[in-house]
Amino acid sequence: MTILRRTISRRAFTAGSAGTLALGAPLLSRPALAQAEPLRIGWLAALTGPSSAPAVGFNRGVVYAVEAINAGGGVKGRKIELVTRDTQGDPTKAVNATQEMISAAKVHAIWGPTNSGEALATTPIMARFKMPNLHPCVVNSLIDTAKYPNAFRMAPSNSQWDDAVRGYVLKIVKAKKVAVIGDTTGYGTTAAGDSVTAFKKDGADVVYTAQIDSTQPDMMPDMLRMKNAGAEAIVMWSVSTGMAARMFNARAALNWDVPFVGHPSLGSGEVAGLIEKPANWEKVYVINYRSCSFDAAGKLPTRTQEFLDKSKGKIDLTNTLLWWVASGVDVIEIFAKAVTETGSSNSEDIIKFLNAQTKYPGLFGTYTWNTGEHNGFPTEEIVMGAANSSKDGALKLAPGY
Amino acid sequence: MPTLAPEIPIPGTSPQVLLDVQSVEAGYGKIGVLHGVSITVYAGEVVSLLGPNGAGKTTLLRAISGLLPLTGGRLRFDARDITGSGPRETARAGLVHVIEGHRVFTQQTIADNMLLAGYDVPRRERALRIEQALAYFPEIASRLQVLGGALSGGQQQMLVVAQGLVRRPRLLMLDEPSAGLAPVLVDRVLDVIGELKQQGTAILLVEQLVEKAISRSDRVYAITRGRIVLEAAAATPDLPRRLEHAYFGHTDAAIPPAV
Amino acid sequence: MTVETTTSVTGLRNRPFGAARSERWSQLAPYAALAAIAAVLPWIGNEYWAVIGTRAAIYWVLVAGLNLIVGFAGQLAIGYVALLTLGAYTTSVLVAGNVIPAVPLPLAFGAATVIGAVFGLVVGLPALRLRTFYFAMSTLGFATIVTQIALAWKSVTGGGIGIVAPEFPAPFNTPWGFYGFCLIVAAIATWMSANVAHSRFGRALVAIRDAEVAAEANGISKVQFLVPVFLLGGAMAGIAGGLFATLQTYVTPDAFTFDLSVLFFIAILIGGRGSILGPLLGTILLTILPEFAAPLAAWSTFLYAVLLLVIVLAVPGGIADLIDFKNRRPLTDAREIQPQPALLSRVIARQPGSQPLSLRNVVLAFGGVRALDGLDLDVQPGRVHGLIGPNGSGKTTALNVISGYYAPQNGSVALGGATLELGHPESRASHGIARTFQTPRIVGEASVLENVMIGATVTGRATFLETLLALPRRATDERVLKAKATAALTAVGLETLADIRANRLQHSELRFVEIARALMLSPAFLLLDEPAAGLSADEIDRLGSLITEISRQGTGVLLVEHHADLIFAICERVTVLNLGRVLAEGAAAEIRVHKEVVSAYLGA
Amino acid sequence: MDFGATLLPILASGLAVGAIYALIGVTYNTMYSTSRVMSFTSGQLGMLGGVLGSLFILRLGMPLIVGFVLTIMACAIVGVVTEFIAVRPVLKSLDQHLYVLSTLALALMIQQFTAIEWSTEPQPFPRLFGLGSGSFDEKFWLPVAACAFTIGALELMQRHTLVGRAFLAVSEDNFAARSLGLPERNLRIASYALAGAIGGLAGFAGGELMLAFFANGGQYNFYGFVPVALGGLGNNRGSIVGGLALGLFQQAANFLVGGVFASVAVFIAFIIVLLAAPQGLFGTSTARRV
Repeated sequence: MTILRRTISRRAFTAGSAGTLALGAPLLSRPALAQAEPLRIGWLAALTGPSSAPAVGFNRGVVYAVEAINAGGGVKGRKIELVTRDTQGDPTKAVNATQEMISAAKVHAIWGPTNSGEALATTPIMARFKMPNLHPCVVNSLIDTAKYPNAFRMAPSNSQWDDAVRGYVLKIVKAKKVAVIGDTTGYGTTAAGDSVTAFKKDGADVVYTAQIDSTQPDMMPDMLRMKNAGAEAIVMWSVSTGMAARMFNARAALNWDVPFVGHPSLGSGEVAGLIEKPANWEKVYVINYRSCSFDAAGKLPTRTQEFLDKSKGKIDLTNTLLWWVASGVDVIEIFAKAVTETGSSNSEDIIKFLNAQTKYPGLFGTYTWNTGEHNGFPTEEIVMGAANSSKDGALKLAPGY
Repeated sequence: MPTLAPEIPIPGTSPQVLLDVQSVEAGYGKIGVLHGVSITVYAGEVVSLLGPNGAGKTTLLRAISGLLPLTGGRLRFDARDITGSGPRETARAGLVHVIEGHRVFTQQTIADNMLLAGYDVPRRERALRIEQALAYFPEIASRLQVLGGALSGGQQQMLVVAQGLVRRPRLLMLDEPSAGLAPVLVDRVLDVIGELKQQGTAILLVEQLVEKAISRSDRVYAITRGRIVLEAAAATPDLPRRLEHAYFGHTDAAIPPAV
Repeated sequence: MTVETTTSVTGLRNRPFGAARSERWSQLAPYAALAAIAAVLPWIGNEYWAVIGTRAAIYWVLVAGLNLIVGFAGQLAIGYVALLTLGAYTTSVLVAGNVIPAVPLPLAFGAATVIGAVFGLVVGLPALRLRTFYFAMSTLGFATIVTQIALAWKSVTGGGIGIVAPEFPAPFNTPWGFYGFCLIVAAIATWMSANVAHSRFGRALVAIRDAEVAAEANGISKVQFLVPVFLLGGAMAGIAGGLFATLQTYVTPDAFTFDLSVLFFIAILIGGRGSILGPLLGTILLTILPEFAAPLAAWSTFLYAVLLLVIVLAVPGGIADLIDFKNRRPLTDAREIQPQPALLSRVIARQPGSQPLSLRNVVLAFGGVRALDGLDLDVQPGRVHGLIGPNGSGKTTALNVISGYYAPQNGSVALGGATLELGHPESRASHGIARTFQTPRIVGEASVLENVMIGATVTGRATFLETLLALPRRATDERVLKAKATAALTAVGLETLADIRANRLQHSELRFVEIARALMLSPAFLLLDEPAAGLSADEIDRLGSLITEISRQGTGVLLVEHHADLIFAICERVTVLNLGRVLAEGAAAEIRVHKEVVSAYLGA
Repeated sequence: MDFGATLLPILASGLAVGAIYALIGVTYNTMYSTSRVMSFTSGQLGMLGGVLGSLFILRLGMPLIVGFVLTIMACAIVGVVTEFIAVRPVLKSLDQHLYVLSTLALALMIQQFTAIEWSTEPQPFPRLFGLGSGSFDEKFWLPVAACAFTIGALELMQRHTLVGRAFLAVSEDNFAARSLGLPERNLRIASYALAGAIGGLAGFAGGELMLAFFANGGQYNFYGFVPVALGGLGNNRGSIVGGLALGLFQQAANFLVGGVFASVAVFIAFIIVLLAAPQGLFGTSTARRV
C-alpha cells in the first residue's frame, strides 16, 4: 500500500487547513474499512476510434466476468469495481488515464491498454508505481522483467505470432518462396520487417516485400509482382480490413490460388462485406488459438464449449473474436484469484501471485509466468485458422493440423 | 428639406409621386455617407442628381435600389413602402438601377447578358422584351453573339442600359452613363433618355457632365456631403451659378431659396 | 508597460501615476493567480493532477509560440502538431543514441529547438506567398507528411514501434518534479511571448493580420516580421515536443494525432486572437475538459469542432473578449476631436527639407484603361499640395504609385535625387513617406495608442532577440514609441481615447488616428487620401488647420480631396487631374477661377 | 515496362482516383464561384457520397436508383447546410478568413459524426452494375464517367440554361448580378446544393473503389484541393486536368516507389507548384488591393 500510505502522510501533513481535513477524513479512515473496500481494476480500453474492435471484444468478456463474480458475492466479500477509461487508442489519453487510475482512482491492478502504441507509453508509468498490469499487446519490448517487473503479457508476443505464421508457411504449406507485405502504419512496417528478417534467418526465399498504403484503391500491381516473383505464400501484416479485402479480390481476379497467411484481421468479419464474392476469402489463414478453434470434427475444446454454454445469451459473440472475449474473462478471473489466494490487494502481492503461475488454466490459454519470463502465452497454443470459417468468433483449424 | 411640387407640370399627366425618398441615411460600415436625404421623383419626369465626387450620389442610388441597406429613413415607390427591400424586389417593382462602370458580364454574349436581365420576366415575354430593349441600340442589337468583354466602353454602356430596359421600368436610375465614353457616344447614350421619357419612363440620372445632364432634365437636385443642398427646375436661369455656389460654398449659406 | 514618461513629453495632464501602476497590476493579476494555483497544486492534488498540469504546461509552451503566428499574425497554421512531432523525435533520437552517439539531454533539447525553428520557418514560408486557405492546407499536408516519415524512417524513429523518450535527471524525474520543470519553461514561454506581443514586433504582427495594406505603408514587411515569429514558434514547439516525449515516456507516431493540432488551434481561438491570457486559459481549459468529460471521450473531437464553430460565429473575440471589462465601459457620446496643432513640433520636429517628391511621366494601365497617362507631379516639402479631379481621373492611383502599391509601366518616382523603387510599398516608410487611406485601415482589436505606435515600427532599435529577452533596448523602444504616440494623439486631439479599443471609435475619429499614425514616422511627405470624407463641417475645419500646421513643420502634404472648400482653404498649390493627365496646375487661387478646371471639377 | 501488368493498372486506378479528386475540385470551385469561399466540407461530401450510398443500398436494402437519388439529395442538403451554418454568417467579413475556421469545424463535425455513427472501419459499397473486370472494371471507369458527365452537364447548364448563365454572372460580378435583380442569395444556396450533389456523386461513383470509409473525407479534402490549386481557383477545366494528372502521378508513385514516398512526392510537388505559381498553372492574376 505504498501509494496510499504516501498520500495519507501528505494529507496528514497539510491537515491543518479545514478544506483538506474534510477531504482527508474519509481517506484516513479507509484502512478500517479495507474489508469492504471494493477491488478496483483499471481497464484501459480503446472502446471507440479506429482500432477499437479488440477492446470492444475484450470488454464483453470483462463485463461478463465482473458481473458473474460480483453476483457470486465478490472476491472475499469485496465487490469488483471496474474503472474503465476510453482511450480511443490515443497514447496521450492513455497516459492521462493511467495516471488517473493510479493516483486518483487508486486501482489495485490495471488491464490494458490493448494496442501497442498506447502500451509503450503507459508501461513505464505503471512500472514507476509498481502497478500490477496485464496486457495483450504484441510488441516484444513491452515485456522486460528487469525494467517492468509489474507488467505481464497474457497473449502472444509479436515474435510468437511471427514464429507461428512462419512455422505454418514453411512446415505445413511448405512454401519455399514467400512474399511478405505490410501496410504503412507503424504496426505494419515493423511486423513485416521483423517477419522478413526471421524468414531469411530460417533460410526461406523472400521473393517480394513491400509496404503498401492501405488506402491504395487497387492492389493489382503488387499482386502481379508477387505472382511474377513466384511467391508460394503471401504473409500479410496489417490490421486494415480494407486492404486485406482488396488483396483477396485482386488474387481472385488473377485466378491465383496462393495462400494468404497472417494477422488475425484478415479474418475479421469486416472483410466478409468487402470481398467481391465469398470464394475470394478461401485459402486465407490467420493467427488463431487452440482454445478458439474448431477441430476437424467441428468441436471446440471442452473448456471453451463449457464457457459458451454457460454464457449463452449473456455475451454477444457476433462480429467479434472469441479469443478477445475469452481473454477479457481470464484477466478478471486472474486478478480475482490473486486477491482470493493472497488475501490482499497490495500490488506486491498481486505481482507475486502472477509470478508464481505455472500453466494457469485460463479460458483463452494456459498461462505461465515467473520472475524471469512475463510472456505468459504458450507458443504451441497458437495455430492458424481458416479466415472465412468464423462461428461464435471461433475459427476452424487451418488444413495441416 | 420639404418636398416640393414639380416645378414643371408634366404635360398630359397629373403629377403623381413615383419615388418618395424620406430622410434616408446610409453608408459603408462606420462611414455615414447620406445624412437624411429626401428627394421625390414624379411619374414620367427626368431628374438629375448632381454633386461633386464623394457627395453621396452613387450611395443614394444604391440605397434606393436596395443594393445598400438603409440605416434610417423611408422609401416609397409607386405608393408602396419599399423600405428594406432588396435589389431584386425593387427591380421587380419596376425600379431599375443601372450601376456605374458599365459592368457587363464579359464572359457572356450580348444575347446572354440580355437574357440575364430578363431572369424574372415570364419566359414567353422574354424574347419580345429583349428585342424591344435592344431596339434603342441597333449598334449592339446586330451583334448578339459577341462576348460582353469584346465590346467597347460605349457599347458596354448601351448594353447595360438595354439590360435595364428589359424590365420595362417605371423609373430607371442611371449612374454616370457617360463615364469613360467618347463624346460622340456620350450623346448617343444620353439621347436615349429623351426617347425613354417619351415612352413615359421616369429617369433619375447621376451625371458628371452637368450641362448635358441639365439639358435633358426636368428638375435637378444637388447633393454635397450626403445632404441635398439644392432643388431646382432645370430651366432655372442661373442654375450653373447656383450649383457652383452649392458645391463650393458653405453648406446652407447664401443659397437663394428655390423657386 | 512603462509608466508616465508621457507627461514630460506632452506637458499635458495624463493618467495619474497610480492609475497606470494599478492597471499594470490588474493586467498581471490573472497570471499571478494562475501561478499561485499552479504552485499549490502539489499540496492539494495527486500525481494525476501533476500529469494533467504538466500536459497543460507543455501544450502552452507550444501554443505560446503558435499564438504569435495564429493569434497575432493571423496566419492559419493548422498542422502545427508536426513541429511537436519533430521536437519529440529529435530529443528522443539524440538521447537514445540510435543514430549518432548519445548526447546529453540539454544538448538534445538545444537541437530540438534549432530543428523546431528551422522547420517552423519551412512550414511558415508558404504564408509569405500563399493565400490563407492554401497556407492552411499546406500546413495540414506537412503534418501528414511528418507522421508518414516518422513511420517510414525506421532506422531513426523506430517506425511504428517508436523510440524511448529521454528521462529527466533527479529531481525532475518524478511527476511533481517534472511538473515543476515544465511550469518554469511555461512561465518563460509566457514571458517571452508577452515580450514580443507588447513590442513593435507584436503590434506589427497584428497589423499584418488586420490591416495588411496599412502595415506595408508603415514599412512592415511580412518577411521581416513573420520570419522571426516562425522561427520562435517552431523553436518553442520543438522544446514542447521534447517535454511531451518525456511526459509520454515513449514516442510513437500515433501519439501525434490531428486532434492535437485542432486542440492547439482551438485553444488560441477560444482564448481570443491577439491575447496571451485568453489562449493560456484556453489551453488549460481544453487540457482539463476531456478529463472531466470521460464518458464523452468518443465525441471529444466532435465537441471541439462544435466549440470552434460556436466561437467563430458567436464570440469571435474569444475568452479575451469576455474578460475585457475595460472596454465594456460605455464611451461618452458627446466627445469632440480637438486637435492641438501647436504640439506637432514635438512629434514631427523635422528640419524643413528642400527635396521635392517628383513623379515623371508615370504611365499605368489596368488592362486597356490608362489610369495614369504620363503624369508629372512635384510636391514641395513644407507645402500642402492639393490633387483634385473627377472620379476615375487617377488621383488615388497616383497616391498608390507614390506609396508603392502599384508599379507603373513607365515613368519614375523620385525623392530628391533618390529614385524610389517602383512597387514595394514597405520600402516607403524608410524614405519618410507616410500615408492615410480612403477607408481607414486600422487594427480594430488593438487600442488607439497601439494603432498609433504601429506607425513608427521601423524606427524601433531593439532586435527581435533583444525584444524576446526584454533587454534594455526593448524598454527604451517602448518608452520612446509610447511617448511619441501619446504626443501624436494629443496633437490630433484624441489623447483621451488612447486606451480604447480602436473598433469602438467613430469613423471621423479613425481618420485622425490614421493621421496620428502617419505622423509617427516624422514624415518628409504625408499623403492624405480623402481625409475629410465623412467628417462634419467643424471637423473639417479642424482637420484643415491640423494639415496646415503639419506642413509648417516641414512635412510636404499631398492631399487628395473632394471637399473643394478644404482644398482651396489650405492648399498652396493644386494639381487637377483628368483622365490620368494633368489638366491644370498652379496656385490655389488661380486654379479656383480656372474656367476649365471649374467645369472639370463640376464635371465638364 | 509491361503494359498489361503495370501501365494499364496505373492508368486505370490513376484515372479513377484522379477523376474523384477532380470532382472534389469541382465541388470546391462550385462553392467558391458564388461565395468566394473555399470550404473544408468539400472532401467530406465525397466521403458522404460513399457512406450514404452504402447505407441506403446495402444496409437499408433500397434499390440502386433510390439509394443513388437519396444519396445525392442528402449530399445536396449537406451542401446547403454548409452554406447556412458555415458560410453565410461569415460572408460579411470575408477578409478575416473566418470561413477557414467555420468550414473546418463543420467538416470535422461531419467526419467525427460519421466515424462514430457509421464505422471507423471501411465498409463495403454495393456493386452497382457488375460490369467489366480487371483494369476495365466498373469501379475504375465509373468515377471517370461521373467526372465526364459532370463536366459535360455543367458546361451544358452554363451554355444553355438561364440558371447556368446566372451562376456565371454571379461568379464574375456579384454586385452587377445583384443590381440586375438576379436572386443572388438563392443562386448561392443553389450552388452549394449543386456542389453537394457533385461531391456526393464523386463519392458514390468512387464508392466501389474507395469503399464507404469515414477517413476518405480527409484524403479527398487534401487531394481534391491540389487540383484546384494547380488548375487555378474557380477553373473547372483546370481542376479536371489537375485532378487526373494528380491521380496518375500519385498512383504511379504508389506502384513504383511505395506509399510513403508517394505522399511525400505529391506534397512536395504541390508546394513547389504553389510557390512558383500561386495562381495555379491555369489561373489568372490577382485583384487590386488598395
